[in-house]
Amino acid sequence: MNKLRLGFFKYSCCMGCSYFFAYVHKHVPEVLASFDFVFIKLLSSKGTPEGPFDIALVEGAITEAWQVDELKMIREQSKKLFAIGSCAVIGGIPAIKATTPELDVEKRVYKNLSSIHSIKPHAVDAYVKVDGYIRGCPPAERDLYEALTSVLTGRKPDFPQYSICIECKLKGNICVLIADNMPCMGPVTNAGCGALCPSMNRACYSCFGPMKQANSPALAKKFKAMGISRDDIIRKFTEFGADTIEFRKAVEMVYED
Amino acid sequence: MTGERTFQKFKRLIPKKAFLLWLDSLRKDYKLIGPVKTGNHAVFKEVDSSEELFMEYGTTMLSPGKLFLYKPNEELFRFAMSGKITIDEIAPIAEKQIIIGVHPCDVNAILYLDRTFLGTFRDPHYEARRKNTLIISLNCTRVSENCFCSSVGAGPFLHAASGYDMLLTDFESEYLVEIKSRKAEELFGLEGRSAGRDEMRLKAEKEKSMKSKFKKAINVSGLDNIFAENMDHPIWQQTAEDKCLSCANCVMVCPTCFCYDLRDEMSMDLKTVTRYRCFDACQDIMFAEVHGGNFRQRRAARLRQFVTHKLDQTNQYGVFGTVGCGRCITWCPTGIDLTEITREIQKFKS
Amino acid sequence: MKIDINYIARVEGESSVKLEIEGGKLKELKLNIWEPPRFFEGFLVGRKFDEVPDIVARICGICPVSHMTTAIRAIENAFGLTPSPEVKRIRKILSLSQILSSHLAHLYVLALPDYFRLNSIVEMLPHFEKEIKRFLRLKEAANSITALFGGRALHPVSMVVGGFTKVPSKTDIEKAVKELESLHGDALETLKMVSELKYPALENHAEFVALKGEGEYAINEGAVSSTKGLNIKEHEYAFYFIEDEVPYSNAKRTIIKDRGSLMAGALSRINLGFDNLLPDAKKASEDIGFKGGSNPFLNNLAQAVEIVHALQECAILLRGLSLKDYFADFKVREGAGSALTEAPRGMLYHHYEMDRRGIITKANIVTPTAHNFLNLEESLKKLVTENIDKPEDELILTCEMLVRAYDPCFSCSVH
Amino acid sequence: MKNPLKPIKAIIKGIRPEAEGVKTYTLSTEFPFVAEPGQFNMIGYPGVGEAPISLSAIMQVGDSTLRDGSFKHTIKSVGRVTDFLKDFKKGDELFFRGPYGRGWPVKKAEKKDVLIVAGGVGLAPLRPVIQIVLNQRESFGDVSLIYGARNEKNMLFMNEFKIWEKDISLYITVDEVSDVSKSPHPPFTKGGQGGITKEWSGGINVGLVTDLLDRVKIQPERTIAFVCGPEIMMRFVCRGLIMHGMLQSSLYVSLERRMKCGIAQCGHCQHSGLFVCKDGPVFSYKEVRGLPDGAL
Ligand SMILES: Cc1cc2nc3c(=O)[nH]c(=O)nc-3n(C[C@H](O)[C@H](O)[C@H](O)COP(=O)(O)OP(=O)(O)OC[C@H]3O[C@@H](n4cnc5c(N)ncnc54)[C@H](O)[C@@H]3O)c2cc1C
Ligand code: SF4
Ligand code: SF4
Ligand code: SF4
Repeated sequence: MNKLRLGFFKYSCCMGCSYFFAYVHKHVPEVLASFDFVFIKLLSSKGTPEGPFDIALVEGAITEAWQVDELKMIREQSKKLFAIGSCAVIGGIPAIKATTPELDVEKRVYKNLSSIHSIKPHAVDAYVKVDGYIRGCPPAERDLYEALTSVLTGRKPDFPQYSICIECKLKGNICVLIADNMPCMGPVTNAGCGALCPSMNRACYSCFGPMKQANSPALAKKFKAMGISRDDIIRKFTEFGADTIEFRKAVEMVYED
Repeated sequence: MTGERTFQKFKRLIPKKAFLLWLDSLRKDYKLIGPVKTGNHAVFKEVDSSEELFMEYGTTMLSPGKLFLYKPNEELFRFAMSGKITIDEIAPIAEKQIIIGVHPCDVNAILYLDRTFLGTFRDPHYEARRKNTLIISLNCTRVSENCFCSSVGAGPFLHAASGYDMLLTDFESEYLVEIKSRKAEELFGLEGRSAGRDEMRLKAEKEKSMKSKFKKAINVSGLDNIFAENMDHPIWQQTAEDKCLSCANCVMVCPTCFCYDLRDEMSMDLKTVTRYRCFDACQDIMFAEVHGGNFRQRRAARLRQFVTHKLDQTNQYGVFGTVGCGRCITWCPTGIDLTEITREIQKFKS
Repeated sequence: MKIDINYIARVEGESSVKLEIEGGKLKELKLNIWEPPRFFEGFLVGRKFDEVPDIVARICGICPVSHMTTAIRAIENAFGLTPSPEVKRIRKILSLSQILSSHLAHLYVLALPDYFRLNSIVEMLPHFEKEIKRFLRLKEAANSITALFGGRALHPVSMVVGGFTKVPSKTDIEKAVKELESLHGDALETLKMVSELKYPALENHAEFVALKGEGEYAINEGAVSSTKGLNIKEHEYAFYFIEDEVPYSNAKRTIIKDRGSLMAGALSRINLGFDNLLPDAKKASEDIGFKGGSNPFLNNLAQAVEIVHALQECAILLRGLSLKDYFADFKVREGAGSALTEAPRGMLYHHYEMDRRGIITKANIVTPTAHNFLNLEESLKKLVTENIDKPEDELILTCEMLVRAYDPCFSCSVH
Repeated sequence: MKNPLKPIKAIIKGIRPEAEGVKTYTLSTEFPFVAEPGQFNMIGYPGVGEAPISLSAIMQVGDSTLRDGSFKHTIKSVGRVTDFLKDFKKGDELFFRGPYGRGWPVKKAEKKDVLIVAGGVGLAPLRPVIQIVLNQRESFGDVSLIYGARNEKNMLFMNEFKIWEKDISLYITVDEVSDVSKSPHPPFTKGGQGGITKEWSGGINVGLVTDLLDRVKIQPERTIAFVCGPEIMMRFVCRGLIMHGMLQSSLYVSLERRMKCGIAQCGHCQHSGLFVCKDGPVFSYKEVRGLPDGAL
């Protein structure tokens, strides 16, 4: 079989997805046998970002204008483009910046802003069509393999779209929201991590971002009833989901309240 | 379950200690599963000795039936993909097991699961485990906050004629042990005292006093066609938008919810595909999606499916889908309560 | 002649080196860290203390544990909370496991290919199967230690202000210890392999700075010490270290007040803490004739020695765990706190000011690569000057090798 | 004990492009495959999953349209499984299990007039009914087919219309007129009703299926109707037929729901307590009319 051409692109992020990808854990030989790493900066010098690519993986939020241009070029060059990791999928942590006046945020960091050219942080699909989302921070291992094998076999990838709660119950964890009164984001968060936080005795902080059509205002109401302050509720929905419609609904509701 | 010769359904009083010792003596042939205390909760799990059991538990989050008979996750087939594809059918593993302390609602829930998995098409995995499992039920001694089993005839004392092996009733220092299957009759060697009319009267009194303790109830006789006639009652939309998170906790903890998904997972070398089965939930937005539409796109429709499947839709199996364990109420993050929804609709009618 | 090294691969994050040679002399050299800023210090303001560890973890995908530990310790300092010895032990285990992962990745994947004139580990695979298998074994073990306590190897979830939300079972720890002990030979082989590489010669007169502990190889706490006699407490850091903006770079750079550039990282730690290494690591190091040095390329060697040490110390600490007192309650109060730890790439500083509800009012983070920035630039200048006659290709490669030897993390440095 | 979910291997004997995005696959397996009209198989491939697909031609008990025991599926590519199938070639392996479900009550229709109404891919599950009618023409009264598709590019089995019309009356309609020259089924000539005529005599109308109901002479008391298509179309057809005096109980519809198992376990296809896979997919209109979460 001809190897498929793979490109891995990093924008504004911690590069954890590349790092994670570089060790596709137990599958290094298989991945190398099936893919040509045409471009992946963390692993290889002398790569070319020009393509064409059979599969492009994009990590990081888009926070500078040149990234948009390059991203569009990559999209044109790629048969399949997957957003990998919460920054690329939902804007992730970098999107917190946009919850307050951005210039203030920038001024807190740099005295001289003349060489800083940041634009409002967004997920990758704000600019280009995305063929699939490998969610999570770090991304779910299973979803990464699903993306890779789907491209290899020419089928549509299948990613979970339900709540963390389902995974949590499948694991048999006693619910931390109900039993321990912890403000768990699991009910509105997309599955994929295997309900890691509740399994470690803590509330989910939604590092996988909102699930499709999450009813975040209803959860915000529940948090309020639990005695959680308005600001704390807003923070819950803006840690990873600041750039998502689903979580903005909760924030708006709390503001209007 | 299968054609059994008639056996003797005897009733005896056995000191609790002796009973538990007998249980331990079975451990060489059986896995012993029962309620165990963890923190403020009880969970059903395998124990090494009857001493770990916590028989006074109120209710567990997950039911024994959906942990040890119908498994949350089960590998069914493995496909070898190189060259001509071959299918390897995973043989049912059915270690012999005893589940002790199963409350009446959960026994009824198992009987409900039987209708799905031992119907026209029998699931070999479920069937094998069911055959190899001894179910020892325990009549309830405590009514938890959200229990309403007495309203739907599923508790607090068990009245099902068959489908389980033994029934215990707490008689302070003793158990009233009732033998309900041939398997149990053969295994049970303890003599104890034979229980007579007095004991049965005492049992009936206990049941009566238990029944008076329920805080939650539902009027099933008033249900009739009420759901079908009130499909668009505002309560659905209102509850769905205000409260329902579509998180599916209700479905996951429900001991009678049987829905599943079949999933394929391909190994990275593309040489093997594993097909497995795992619980699915009608609250998941993808659950009823087809090309060109989604039959339950609206959250209200999904919520209504759950509630009506439990309280209406009895045409399916001829019994209620709920056993009144109250789990979906307890573990719903926003406390959505199907008995309240029902009351609301009944109010509307009258 | 102008040389633009725009594509510095096999490092974490984005940077480029621009240099100009005129008349056989280096006229100008700039290290431009153009990694896009994400403004962590800006948007942390207004967030609550309990979110901080989870947020700052995302500064770096390679050393999240360091950022979390440092932030947690800074906040605990502000609250006046002293963690139990058990908490300290677990934190050190996590830090060591992350140092292991990071060093292994750096040595095998990022640095090694250069020494064989190859572009990537993918190209190495056919010739170095044994080495790569060894790498994967070690890496898997290191990751699984982090995951054992943290829930997952990257961005662990159990680390919170006050300690840990959950600890693993005795049996799982037992298994992990056995696994680590079985890998001692692999660690020694790694050191041997790294010691046989040919490093370019380069003198570096920087001040080597690292935390120094009493009788232990300092990772999460210690006095800030240097090869030029610095010896201060962690809360005094801000008086001695100055961070400044550079017009051509998104990363800031740090110097020691009135003294200039510094070097942090594995080589600094070895230079300052060699005597605190575990006997086996010390002996292995002495056997290859390495006790530290000033050539930045030796950072590779220092990392290999730390691998031997960290693997063993992890096992020792694991054995000593009681699995009790892994969380302490605390009172939120207004105040400021800072902390320093040794991240894989060197000294990491976090500083927070909070109001009475624990809302961050000011945040400052100085990463190892910011500490090394100026020194790296200076070393590059020296390297180019000393190798000015080399063919351009060779010169570029040597420069890249030097950048990689520092194991910089540009994502961290900008954050 | 054999697991009822275990797939059976089949070989693709032939593939015929049917319409835009629709192909008919002729499959055969080790044993002669027998089913009832209206039943379906779960068609799948390891790693991709399974999807319920009706049989569009079968060997039936007592009668054989396909004497060798092979069977056909006419599949439109719309999702994971169906998209994957579109690149298959003759000779490839594929998996199925079945047949499942309750099909069309063809026996009940004997000696009666039969009205078949189909929309889009909905003609596929009705094709076996047409086959029976053609094979045992004398057993039935008047038989009419009303068939509508978005445009003629989406129309199935056009090559067979000429044969069908010898025995049954055809009423064909499209929602819109599309570019004739790009049609997969030349030759078309311009003219005739709705601007198009074709090889068979009736012509293609432009409009909805329901518009054609008036054109068929329906004798309500001796007619049985089989309807398959999008649910909303079936709703209007059934209501229209009731207006023509037909009884709810002589109208039959075939429902589509998501299915994972096909054997009344996975729950996906539940429709107010009915399992569409087991109690259906063919229901009498009376059984499913007005149920929640449906369009009927
Ligand atoms: C009894 C019966 C008989 C049938 N007979 C036929 C027949 O003869 N011929 C025929 O062509 N069809 C038939 N169908 C319809 C067919 O079963 C469906 O089209 C089929 O299930 C599609 O399966 P799939 O895996 O290809 O699509 P799926 O991948 O399941 O997709 C179905 C729909 O859901 C959407 N979807 C799925 N997954 C996602 C996701 N992750 N995110 C967003 N959207 C998603 C898709 O876009 C698509 O619209 C029949 C159905 C039934 C119930
Ligand atoms: S439980 Fe929530 S925060 Fe924790 S790992 Fe999963 S998605 Fe992320
Ligand atoms: S548990 Fe409650 S909130 Fe969640 S889906 Fe069920 S009813 Fe809705
Ligand atoms: S349809 Fe919903 S309520 Fe009914 S069994 Fe399935 S998941 Fe449970």
